[in-house]
Parts: sequence; structure tokens; C-alpha cells
Amino acid sequence: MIRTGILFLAGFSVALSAGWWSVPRLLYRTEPQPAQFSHIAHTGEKGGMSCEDCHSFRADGTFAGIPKLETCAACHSAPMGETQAEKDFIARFVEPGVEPEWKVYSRQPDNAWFPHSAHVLRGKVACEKCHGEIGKSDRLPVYRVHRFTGYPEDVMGKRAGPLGLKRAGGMRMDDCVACHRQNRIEHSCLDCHK
Amino acid sequence: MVDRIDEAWIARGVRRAPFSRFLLWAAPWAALLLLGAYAIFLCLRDGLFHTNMDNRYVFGLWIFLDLTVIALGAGAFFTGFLLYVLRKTELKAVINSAVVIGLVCYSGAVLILAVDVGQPLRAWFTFYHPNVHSMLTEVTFCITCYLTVLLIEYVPVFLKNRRLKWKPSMLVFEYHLHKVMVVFALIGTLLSFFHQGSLGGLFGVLRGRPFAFREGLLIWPSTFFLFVLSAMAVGPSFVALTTGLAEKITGRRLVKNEVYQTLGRISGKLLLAYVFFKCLDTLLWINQTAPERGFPAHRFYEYGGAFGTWILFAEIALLGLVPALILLKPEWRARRGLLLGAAAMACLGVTLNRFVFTIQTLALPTMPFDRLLLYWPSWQEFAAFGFVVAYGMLVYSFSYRYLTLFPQERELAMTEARR
Amino acid sequence: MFPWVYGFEWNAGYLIFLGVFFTVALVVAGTVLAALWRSFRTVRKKQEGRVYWHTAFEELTPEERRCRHAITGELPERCCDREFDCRGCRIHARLLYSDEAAAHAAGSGQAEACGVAVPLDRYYHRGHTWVREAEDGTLLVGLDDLGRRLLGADGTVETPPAGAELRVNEPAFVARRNGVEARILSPVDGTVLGPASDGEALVRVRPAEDFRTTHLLRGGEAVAWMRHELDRLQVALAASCGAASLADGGAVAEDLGRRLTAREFDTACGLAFLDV
Amino acid sequence: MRKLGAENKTARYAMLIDLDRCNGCGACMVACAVENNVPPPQPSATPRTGLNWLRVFRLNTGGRDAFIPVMCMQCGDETPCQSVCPQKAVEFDPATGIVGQIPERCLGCRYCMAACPYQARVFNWWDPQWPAGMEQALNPRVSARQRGTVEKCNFCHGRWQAALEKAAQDGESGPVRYTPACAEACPAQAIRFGDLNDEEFAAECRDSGAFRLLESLGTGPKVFYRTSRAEVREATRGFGEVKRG
Repeated sequence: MIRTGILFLAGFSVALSAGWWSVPRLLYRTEPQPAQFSHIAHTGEKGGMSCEDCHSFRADGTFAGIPKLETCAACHSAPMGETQAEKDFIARFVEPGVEPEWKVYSRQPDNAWFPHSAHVLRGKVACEKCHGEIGKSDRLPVYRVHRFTGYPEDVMGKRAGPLGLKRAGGMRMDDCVACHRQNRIEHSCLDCHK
Repeated sequence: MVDRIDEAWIARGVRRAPFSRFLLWAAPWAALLLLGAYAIFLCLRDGLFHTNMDNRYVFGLWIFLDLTVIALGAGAFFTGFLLYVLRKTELKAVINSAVVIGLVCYSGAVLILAVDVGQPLRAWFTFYHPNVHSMLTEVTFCITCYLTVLLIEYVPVFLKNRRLKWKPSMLVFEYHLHKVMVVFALIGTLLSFFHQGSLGGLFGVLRGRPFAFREGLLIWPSTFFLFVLSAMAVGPSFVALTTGLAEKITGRRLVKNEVYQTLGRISGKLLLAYVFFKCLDTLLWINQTAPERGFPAHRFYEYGGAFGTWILFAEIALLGLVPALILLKPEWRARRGLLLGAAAMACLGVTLNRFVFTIQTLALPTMPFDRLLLYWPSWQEFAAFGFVVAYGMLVYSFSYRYLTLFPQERELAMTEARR
Repeated sequence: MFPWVYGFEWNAGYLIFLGVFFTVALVVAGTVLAALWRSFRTVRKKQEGRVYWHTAFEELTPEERRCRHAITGELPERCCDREFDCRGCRIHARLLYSDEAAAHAAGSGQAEACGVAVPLDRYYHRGHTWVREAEDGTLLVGLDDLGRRLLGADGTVETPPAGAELRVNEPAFVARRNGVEARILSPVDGTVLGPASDGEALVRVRPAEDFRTTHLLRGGEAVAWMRHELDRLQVALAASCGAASLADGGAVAEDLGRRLTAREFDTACGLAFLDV
Repeated sequence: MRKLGAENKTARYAMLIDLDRCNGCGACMVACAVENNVPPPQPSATPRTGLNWLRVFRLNTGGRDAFIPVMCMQCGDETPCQSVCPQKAVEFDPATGIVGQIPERCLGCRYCMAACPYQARVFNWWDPQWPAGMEQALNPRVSARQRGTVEKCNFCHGRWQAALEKAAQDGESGPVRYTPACAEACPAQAIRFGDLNDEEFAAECRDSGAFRLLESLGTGPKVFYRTSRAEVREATRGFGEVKRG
């Protein structure tokens, strides 16, 4: 009887750890970004830019998100630095005028509505609160996407980034709710869902 | 040779039809089961447009079926309660049969409910994010729990199969499970009481549907209690009816007459009480509840046709009071045909009551520019309905053949031989 | 459902509803686990036999549970409520030393009922086994004449290996014939010593410390019981198969098993060996 | 950090529909469908299986018929559909007075539809399908339909959200003002949308000619109707029509 128990426990733990290890790997697929990008090169001492310089609001209050090629091309019509990544970017996108298809780490599900204006402009929530210190990163994190839903890993529940940078808030529904509750903001489902 | 293929599985001392004849009996049901499975597959794959339900008739044949079989399946919990808690020991003769009937009814209802909802894969949402103020939440929780309890109650019946019994551990588990059966009988009573009630409450709370809306006691509308009472009243009737049918179909005596008498007597008393309270409730509804909400009750019946006043009369008097009186008078009850006829009438009465609450409620218009609408189920709905019936028939037939549903059968066979 | 799930509220409605639900779930799970644990304990203590007999006795008809003293006519109609273990029965104890009982017990040599031999030098168990004390103090256990005729020439009886513990009314042997199996109950408490040397008995048994024979039938009582058994068997066979009657002076066939169809044989085994 | 909603006083959005102006053209129904990504009906769909959040009924008054647009009434008292939902897919938002229906949470049991006396709720009987290319024209502010779920009018919630974003950008505070698609599309300007906390609008809703549907049920609907024709008002109070059509 005891032997059976030990065998069962051993088998159970092997199966459990195998599943624990493999399921997240099977569930997510890695996709490459179109080009390499260093935030710190732009926002650091050398670049001196702020988040809003590229990630801007439109006149109707909507958030533009990742800048279009023309924003990049405004500075990078010709190489400004020495890096290979910049040269590649100009050769592949700026010169032929092809819009790079950036993968958005924080792309929310279709039914979620996140007004950047209400949070950033009115609520004065710092970008880092949700996005973490991505602005200080030297290269882009690995972009992993859920095989079934097609949503990026970060909104599906990954809290810490693989770059070792702190991503403070997280961008899952639970994170939103936790913050809203903490700040006692009236909420119903339709406050954030559409 | 094929006739004796399963002999080793059939209990000693009872006779069963040859295997080939059993197959012949099961074949049409299996065919119906397959057809129903195909219809269910269509509904699950493509969506509910395969049914004839619509935005007005949001509940149709299936919900009516659910409410009815669950009311009839109440025989399981109520017989268990009478046997294990009130110690009506003669009901031991039908308890196994009642458990199988209950199991069939409840699992059939849950199955068809899973097809009826638009997103079956989200069924766990109700458990994960329950709205405890909804009657449907109560129904979901109770039916799930009670189905579990019924499955547990079925285990000892199942383990007593002749072949399984040879494994000593099976018999030991059966024995110990049987010893704690009173716990399950009590839990089953509690659960069944609540969800029979909340199925009634389901319609009684619809304040936007004055035809169904009823005044309440505490947090429950009167239909909560009426559904419980009516289910308790017809439960024993249905057990008697199914036993009578089983005797008719198999051509064997399965239980002693006193069992029928007990079932009939209990059913009759409860039915009479139910009719009394139903009358009170109806009067209150006609004179107070409905008019207060701007809907004089008599107007509900002005549409005539299928939904005229006859339905009220049939439900309460013809299929409520009449069988109650037959079942209460010992001389009438003593006649098997009359007893089973009354039991069938009582079952029909409850079926009609569930029909009124599901179908008639939805048929009647609430808005001034609306009108009475009729609905006829699609073949897929009928087939899915047939699926449940066939499933029940097959489970019951297999259980009858291989398990001991009627412990008195062996004794009765011997007594008969002695004569 | 749980406090940490989005949407949960700490109010009376939730606490009552979920409190009831979790209580029900716990009680159901707990009861099933308790039953499982008890079963596990029963199996570990090797008490399956006791459970088997308890369950089987429950299923016997009142006719089959008839008290031995009702069979002999000492008592009016009475059903046994001690699972055929007369060792603690007060009624039995009272009757055992009565004159009438003594008269019944008296007698030696051979007796017979409708052609079935009932040797009076031994004790009979209601599952058609007998016990005889050998000179060396061990016990011989065997099938009685009806059991033997029932199994016939093709029938076999599987006996437990030496060292096996036997307990009264618990399955000890398995009879087999033409694919039909029946459990045969042990008439005594004791340890199996091995197969019996004489052809009549099945096994030799060392009796348990507190070995008693008061639960077994003896003498004239056994003859009355055998008649009752034959009657019962015949009626049941007539019910299920329409066999010939013993009442008109017929005798039980020597190889009864061969005369019966598999189905009849199955019924007869169940009745004779109390294996329902 | 400032509280996002703190300066936003609550609103009680409501509609006032002038039946004298409504000529039953159905522009509101079309506008509603376009705004809310309602797919074109399947070939086998009937008027009773459609996905219209807003329907215009013909009211038989004995004389000249009146037309009456019916959508979700956003019931404020004892909201019939909210309490019955087994899994909180229906929610009354006290900040806007809008009854929210969350399709992602919906199981499709349709109990709320049975509970609604206005029959304002609809079910997705089909998988939504758009003719090729038409999905390009979908409104990104309204999430896509899901088969097997219940939905209903939510006073063009996407427009409310857009207005909120704009207000945050402009630094405006207080409840936002916006116009639902039906009100915008009505050529006769029969549908007016407003906030009951706005005294002027509330007064119009209490006007002697104003009424609500099935007021006697006590559901507190927030869609008001107005007519100068007494017979229309009388007809709306009636029971269902007996034996017609």
C-alpha cells in the first residue's frame, strides 16, 4: 500500500512538473519584431526625449500608441548614429517607405476599452505604472503571443518581463480592477468593456 | 446461444427476457438516441437557430421538458426521504427504481440544459461568478449537487450487479455506502427542496411578466413553495406509475400491492394539499397580484384557443383534485387500474402546470402593441427531446435487466410459484 | 464563489448561499470519503466475508430466512434476525435444552429426506455443508448430499489453501459447474489444515478456540430442514423452469446437476448455497 | 494620484421620444445596426430572430396608427433583467443609469429575455457573418457579436466612451454629453437624448403628455414617450391586442 502511494506521488509529481514546464511553452508562440529598437537610446541622456514625444494623443482624445513611420523618419531619414540596427531600419522601412508592423505588447482584447486620456491626462497616471520601465530598456523584449487567442503574453498574465526590468502594474483585468478598487473609483463592467 | 450471452450478469432468482428480445426492445430507443444526438450535434455546432425558439419564445420545449422531468424525478428524493428519514420501510421495494428514475431525469435535464444555453462551455461561469440573487443560480448549484448525490446513490445499486458483487471490495464499498445513505437522503431532500422551489421561483420572480409573477414569502415567491409541494405530490405517483409500467412491459410482478397503496396514499394527501394551496394562490393572483401590476387576470385568458380558461380548470380540478380524491379513497385506490390512472393524471397535471409557467407565460404579450404568439418546436427540438426519453429508457432498461431495481421481485416470483 | 474572485461581495446573501453550498459539498465529499475509508479498513482487516454475508442475508426472502425452530415446528412462523448465527440467540438458547429439542437432536445413523441422505453423525449448516469431529480433535467439513447431487459429477469445489482462516457464514468454497459459480459458506470458525483424506469431506479444519456447534443443525432437526430445503428448491425450480415434482413420491436424482439446464442449475445453486 | 471618476458626477441618461413626430421610417433602426455592428440577417432569419436592439412598432389606436420605437428602457427600479442573471452578466451602472449587458460573461440562458417585459433583449441565434469587405466598416468602439449570447441597447455605449476620452483630453469635467446613433439619425428629430439630472430635460419628461411603457410594473424605465394624441396614450395602456393579424 505504501509502495503504491509512493509510486503514485512520484508519477503525479513528474506529470505535474512536466505539465507546469511545458504548457506555457506550448501555449505561447514567439513572434519577431520587424526591427530592433532601443528605448534608452531615445529617452536617455543622449536622446533626451519623453514618452509623449512619440506616443502621442490625437485631437479627439484617443491615444495614437506606437508611432507611425513618419514620426521615426522625421529624425531618421539618414542614420544618426552608428548602430547596425538603425541602418537596417532605414534601409528596410524608411527608404522604401514601408510601414513597420510593430507587435504591441500591451494590445488589449477586443472587448476592452482603455482610455489613455482619462488615465494619463486626467488621472496623471505615470506610463510606468502599467508599462513598467520599458522606456529604459535597451532592446525590445521577446514578443510572445497566445496561440489560441492571439493576444500577447503581457495582457494574458505575465507579470515580470524577461529583461529583468520591473513592470510595475501589469495590464490584465485583475490589475485594472485592483488599481480602480484601491482608488475607490466607481466602476461597472461597461466602464472598461465595450 | 446469443440469448444466453449475458446470463452471468443477471441476478439469481429473477427471470429476464432473452438477450435477443432485449436487443429488439433497445434497438428503437438506440435509433432515437442517435437521431437526438445528431440534432444536439447540429445545435452545438451551428447555434440555436436550428430550434424554433426566438427572441420572444426564449424558452421552448426544452425548458418545459426540464421542469417536467425534474418535477417527476422528485420521486427519487421524496422516496428516499420517506424511506430513510421517515422510515417507511415498505418503500425499500421501489427505492432503487426511484433512484434510477431520479438519475435519469436529472442527468437528462442537465444534458438538455447544456444544449439549450448559447455558450455551453461557459457553464462554469455560474459557479465562478454566481449572482446569488438569481433563482437560476440556485437551480444550477442545487441540480449539480443533487445530480452528484444521485450518482452516489446509484453506485450501491450498480455495485450490486451479480458480476461486480464477486469482487469483495465492491461489495464492501456498497455496504459502507449504503450505511451512510441517510446522509445522502437528507442532503438530497434539502437540495431537491431548494431547486424544485427555485424552478418555481424562476417564474414567480419575473416582475415583468404579470402572468407568472406571484407575491412572495421572505425572498421566495409563492410558486417556490407550490413547485416543491407539487413535485412532492407527484413524485410517489410517478414512482408508482413507472413501476406499474415496468410490471406491464415485463409481465412480472415487481412489488407488493402495499407499496402501491403507500405511494398512492401519500401522493393523494399531498396532492390534495397542493390543490388547496394552488387555489388560494390563484385567487390571490386573480384578485390582487395581477391587477396591482396593471394586468386584470381575466384578460390573460381572453386570447382563447390553446390558452383559454380550460387550462386553469384542467390543471387544478381535472388533473389535481380528481386524482387526489381517487388516491385518497382506499376502495378506489385498491383497484390497480384506477390507482395508476390517477397517478398518471397527477403527473399530467404537474406537466400542465409546468407548461403553463414556461410556454403560456412566454406566449402572452406584455406590450400593448404585441399579440399572442404561438410556437411549434423544430424537428431538432423534438429529436433532442427524444434523445432524453430514449436515454432514460435505455438506462432504466439496462438497470432493470442487470441490477436489482425491485428487491421484492425474487420473493414475489417464489410466492407466485408456490401458488 | 470565492472571496478572491472578481465579483464576490461580503454580504449576507453571498455568505448564506455559498455557506450552504460549501457545507453541502463538504458533507457529501466527507461522507463518500468516510465510506471509502471504512471500506479500506474492512478490506485490510479481511472482513469482506462478514460484509458479504450481511448483504446476502438482507436479500433473502422471509421464506429463506425462516428460523430453524420454525422449520421444525417448535415455534410459530418466525424469521431469523441474527443472520443465521444462533450462537448468541436467546430463543435458540432457551429451546436448545428443552425436551423437544433434545428429542429432535436424538438419533444416530442414517436418515433421509426424499432420497437425500442425512447422516446423523454430523452437524449441518444452512448453506448445505456439514461438520464432523474427527478422533484427533480436528474437524472435517464437507458438502451434504443435496449439495453433492446438485454439483454432480462435473462439478468442482475450490477449497481454500492450508492456513486459510474460515469464519462461520462467510464464503469459504467456490462451487463451479458449466460456467456457473456459487459461493459456499463456511459452517465453522477455524483454520484450514488441508484437503481431507476421506473422500466424503472437502477440508480438514483446526477449530477455533471457542468452537461451538450451537449454530448448526443436528439430528431430526436437520432432516426437517432438508425437507424444507427440497420443497423450497422444487418450488423455485418449478417457478423458473417447470421441473418435475417431488410431492408425488419422486426422489432427488443422483446427479441432479446433469438433469438441470444451466439456468435451472444457477437458480438451484443460489437457493441451496444461499448465494443470492 | 487623482481619482479618475471623482469629479465626474453621476448621470441618469434617458430618452424622450416624440410619437407625434415619429413616422415609422426606420432610420433609427438602421443607424442602430450600423453603429453597433449588427450583422445583416441570415436568409432564414425572421423578424423574431433578428438582432435589432431598436424596433419600431405600429400601434393600433383605432384611428390613425402611431409608431413607437422600443429599445432597452434602462429600467432604474428593480431592473427585471439584472437580478435574474445567474452570473452577473447584467449590471446596472449607477454612474450612468445604463443597464450594462456583458456578452463575454453571458452564458446564453436567456432568462433575462424572459424577464424583460419590453422584449428589448435579443439573442445571437447565428454566428455573425458579414459580406466580404463589410467587416472593414465595423465600428471599432463596439465589440464584435458572439453567437449564443444575449444583447441589447446600451444607449450607444461606444459613443459615451468616445465622449469620455474627448472630455479627458479637453480637461472637461462632469457627466459627458453625447448623442446615440438613433437620435442622431432620426430625420424627424423625434428622439431626444438627455440626462435626467439635467432639470430642463427632466421637466420635459415629466410633461403632462409624457408617459412610459408599462409603468404599472414598477420597473422605472428611462425611456419616455410623449404625444399630444390622447388616443395614442390610451392605446399604450392597453393589454396585448386580442386576435389581430
